[in-house]
Amino acid sequence: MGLLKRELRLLLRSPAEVVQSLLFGVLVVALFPLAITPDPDVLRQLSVGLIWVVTLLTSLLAADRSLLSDFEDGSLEQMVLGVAPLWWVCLVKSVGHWLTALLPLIVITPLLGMMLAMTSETMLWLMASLLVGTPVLSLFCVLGAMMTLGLNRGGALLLVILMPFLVPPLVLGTQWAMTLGQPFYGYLLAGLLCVSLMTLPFATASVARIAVGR
Amino acid sequence: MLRSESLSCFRQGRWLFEDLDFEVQSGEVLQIIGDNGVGKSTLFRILAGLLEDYDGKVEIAARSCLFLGHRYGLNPRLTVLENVQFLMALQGEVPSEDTLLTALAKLGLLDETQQRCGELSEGQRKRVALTRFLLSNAELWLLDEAFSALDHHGRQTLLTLCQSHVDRGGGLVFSSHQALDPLMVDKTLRLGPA
Amino acid sequence: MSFESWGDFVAMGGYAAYVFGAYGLTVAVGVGLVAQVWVRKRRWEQDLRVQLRAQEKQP
Amino acid sequence: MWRWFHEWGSPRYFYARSGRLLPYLAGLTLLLIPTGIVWGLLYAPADYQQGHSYRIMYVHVPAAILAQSSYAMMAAAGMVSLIWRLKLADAAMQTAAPIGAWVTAIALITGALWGKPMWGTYWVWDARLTSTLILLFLFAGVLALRQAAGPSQSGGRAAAVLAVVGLINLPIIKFSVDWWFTLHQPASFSVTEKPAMPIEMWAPLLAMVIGVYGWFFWVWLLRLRQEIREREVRSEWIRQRYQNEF
Repeated sequence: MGLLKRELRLLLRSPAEVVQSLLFGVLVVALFPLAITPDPDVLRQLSVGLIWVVTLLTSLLAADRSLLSDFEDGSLEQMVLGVAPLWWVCLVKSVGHWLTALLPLIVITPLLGMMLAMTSETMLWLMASLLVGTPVLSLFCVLGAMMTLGLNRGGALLLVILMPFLVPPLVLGTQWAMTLGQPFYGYLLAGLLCVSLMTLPFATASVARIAVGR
Repeated sequence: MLRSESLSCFRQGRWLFEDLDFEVQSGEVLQIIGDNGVGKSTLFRILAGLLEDYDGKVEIAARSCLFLGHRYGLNPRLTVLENVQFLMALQGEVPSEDTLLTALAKLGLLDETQQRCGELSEGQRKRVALTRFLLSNAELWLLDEAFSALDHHGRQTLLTLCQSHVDRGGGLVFSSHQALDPLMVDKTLRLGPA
Repeated sequence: MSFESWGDFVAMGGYAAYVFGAYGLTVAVGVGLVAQVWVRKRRWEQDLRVQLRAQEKQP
Repeated sequence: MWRWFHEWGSPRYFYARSGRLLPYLAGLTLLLIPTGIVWGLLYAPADYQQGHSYRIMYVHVPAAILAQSSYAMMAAAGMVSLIWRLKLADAAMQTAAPIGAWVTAIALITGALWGKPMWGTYWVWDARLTSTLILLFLFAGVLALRQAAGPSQSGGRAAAVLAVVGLINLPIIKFSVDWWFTLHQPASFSVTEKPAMPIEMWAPLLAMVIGVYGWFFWVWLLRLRQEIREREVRSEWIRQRYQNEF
């Protein structure tokens, strides 16, 4: 519990990080109309995919932020040596990642949707798909960040490692939103979330032991 | 309490150390000395259970074990009090605020309790990291380079701290560049070329 | 033989570039991976030989 | 059973025993693959629809099958190295990764070369192509992580976790991509429904499939033995082996 409190406290102490991921999202979305076309019909068609991709990139961008600071100041070592189960530590790290990088972006999705001329119905489903799908992104991002912790060129490596794992949530999430909530995709996405929640913290924990040895 | 058998570590294409056999019993102090880069820190990380790439055996028969390495585990954005509270919680102990403040006072940190750890000097941060040694009742202490970066007063405090820990029957392993205060040392392990 | 002549075979019904490209690439990689291990082994053996020789020279 | 496992897990025993397998694997490979190639290129009848371009199948299909199973084998080795901490399994995983990546790349490229005359384009975002591409990325991830983590055994364990998580994720990727594809494309594009092949057509394919498996195990074993030699260079048995030779 202390872990969660610390994570939240750190989150409140660093509004800059939240602002950074928000800014990134808004700016990238603003670039698309400029790059493709201002035509609202085209933008509407692309909007769900674009916002999902931007969310995914934001998630990657913030993947190793909090872990890296814990690794460098030695907190991670103490967490590995501590009495709290390591999978719980990793789960809390994923929650922290989701709260700092992804939740703010989900909150401003209506704004992004307006920029891309989305209909309000699609927007609701998009937000639902982001809410269910992005925790999966966070879980995988923390796993990848843990794997590359302390390695040279960790950033590029992180991208290569994570890309295949981010495809299923992306595909299922966008399909769910674009079919306006066809339950089939919703169930799959929720199932994916459950499976990831139950397995990935353990995988991350096993890698954490290796990471502190570097 | 702590025993190693033919402990060897091969890193970056060379043997850091080979076939170390040592033992620390309850109430004993083991000093590890050696120059920079002879593998003192690596040895400590192996003993603490942070490194798994080694040959040989390490047996720890202590109820709990505290480790202080080069990285103190203090988040620069949290205050001194919050950091100590968190580190104690990681050891499964929740001391009252009163106890915490008394401990911090002993280490001369009473004025800094509400400061962020990022704003402190190296020596101050080391003292913050040592606070948990004062508060915890772990049986085995592993102190890597604990005496460096401390002023005279800090050193004395740490020495008395160690002494009382040993008197209570705890085990202690510490390292330094040169031999230090031979008074309380029971055994010495010299690493690197003799 | 499902071709009338060697010329027919080389032309591959107009798909020569694709078919021979695919086969050529596959064979190249197949042979290349074996060759790579072989080269690596030879180099390593030479290194080791020098090392062992040097050890013998030592009193 | 346990003793058997233990014996084969020791690099020395494995090295001594596995050497005997090499000639058989090499023989199988060198017999079946040339046979398959000549048969497939020269003797198999032309397809009534695709003409001679279908002959790419004889390299593409074996590569595609091998790509999948080589990932499974690599991940299995990773799992063994995670559970029993066998150095040999770590070496096996590390050596299987580049071979598997090359095989996947070949499957993709030959697929593209087949696609051009068939569909008029090198690449379509077809479910199979997409999932094979993702498989290549998975291989690339394992390879890159293994390289970056250095030669230590714990570095191998991080890559092993990645390989195992990837193995669990593989069906999920395949499934989600399949559904994504059916939503986007009319089924007329599909190559999944193949007309029944006459025996003259599938016999060379069978030879090739068995041949590439032989090739894979051959190269894998060659690489693994070299890896063992390099890792164990400090140990006595390998030096003695070579002291007598030089």
